[in-house]
Amino acid sequence: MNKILFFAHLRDVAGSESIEMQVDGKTVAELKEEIMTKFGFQKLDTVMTAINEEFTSDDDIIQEGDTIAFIPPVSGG
Amino acid sequence: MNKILFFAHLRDVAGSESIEMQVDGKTVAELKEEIMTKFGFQKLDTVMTAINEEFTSDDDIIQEGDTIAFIPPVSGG
Amino acid sequence: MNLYEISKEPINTQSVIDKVVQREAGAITTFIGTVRELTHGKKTLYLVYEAYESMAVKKLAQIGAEIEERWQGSKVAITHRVGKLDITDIAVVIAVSTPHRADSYEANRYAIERIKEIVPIWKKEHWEDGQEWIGNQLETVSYPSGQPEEGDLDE
Amino acid sequence: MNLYEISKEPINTQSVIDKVVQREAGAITTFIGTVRELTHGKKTLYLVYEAYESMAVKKLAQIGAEIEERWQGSKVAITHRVGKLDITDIAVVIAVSTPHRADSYEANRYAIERIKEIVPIWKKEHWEDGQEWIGNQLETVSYPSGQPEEGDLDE
Repeated sequence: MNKILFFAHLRDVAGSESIEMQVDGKTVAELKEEIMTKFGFQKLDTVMTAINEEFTSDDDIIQEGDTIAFIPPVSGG
Repeated sequence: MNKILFFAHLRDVAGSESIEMQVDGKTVAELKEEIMTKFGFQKLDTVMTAINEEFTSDDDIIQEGDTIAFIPPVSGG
Repeated sequence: MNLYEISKEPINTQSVIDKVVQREAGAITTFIGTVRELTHGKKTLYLVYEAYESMAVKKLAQIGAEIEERWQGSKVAITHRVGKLDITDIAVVIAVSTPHRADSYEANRYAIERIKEIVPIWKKEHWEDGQEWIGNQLETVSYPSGQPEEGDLDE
Repeated sequence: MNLYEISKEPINTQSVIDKVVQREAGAITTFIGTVRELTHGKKTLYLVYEAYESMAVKKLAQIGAEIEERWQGSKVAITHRVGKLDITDIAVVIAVSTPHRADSYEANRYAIERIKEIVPIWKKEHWEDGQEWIGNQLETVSYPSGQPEEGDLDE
């Protein structure tokens, strides 16, 4: 199983902080595609992803147990 | 009468924080010369002067009542 | 003592400074980011900061490690606030100590720029006529590689 | 509230910071100058700072005025310590608030450089084998015009 985390406006749109999904074996890009369809996100071009709290790239493959976070452009500081 | 102030190593050499002298009508350069002789300062090239708490130049003329300060290169901060 | 923190409580600036005091340091700079009332002429009522806390702490620590590698003898501590902040409240405190002062300014500046690049924290502005997560809708920033790159600065 | 002070007592950093808080500011930088143990490999035991106090306060105020003219919306407070200081003691605290962060770093840096040019404060280093007023004996700085000029920086 995998945990998927949403933040900021993505959290508002998804209506949830996190969901559980079985997505191991998929690439990050494939997951993005699936999530966009599922939640009706308009665009994830500007959204970064992290696997287990480390930035990742679109072609990385998700492993069983990984936590994947969708990270909109940050605005801390 | 005029008050003349010494700081840092000049104070150590002069053995005094301040002295009273009648120096009105003299230029700052003339006062420097006189002070060098009087106290045996080796060199006042690097020493700035202030009249009444404002930096001044060597050809300024001292007025009655002015306080003159000899200011070695500063090292605050 | 945690050098890198996400805090739900108001930040005590002095306690962040205290973490970087060292006998070899002649300079400590701090950056205190506060909530400004006006941005582009628009009046902010308050802000809400949200963080991916566990990852944010890791990324703050990464920034500290980058600084300590680049500026020899430096020591870094950073605390970022989350939750609701009013005008003049402190959002972030960065303290950097170094042997010499020039490094201290440069390293501190580097820290705030990096925070704005890689630390998963978001702010939501609340105005009289609405609210918005900053950094999303404008979409002026895009990460084709899926992650920020050297030079992706939010000026 | 005095924005520019010479203090015989230990400086409270927070109280200097508090003086520059403003609703229009998004950034506050502070510079804290501390007594470093080693300078050019030589071990300092303690320092003594001496000031021409009345003039020093005026010159600190002049620096503040220069900054507020050059960096719009900035606010400045500076306190410099005098007397005997031990290792890690605070010699000077400079706080600058500005609407935007880049200005805050630049203005703060300007303040410390100007202090080292025009503010009549001197430090005497005490080592195990002697003591010396800094800024005099080396005589690497000379003021032919009788006063410091633009660009006379003590780096």
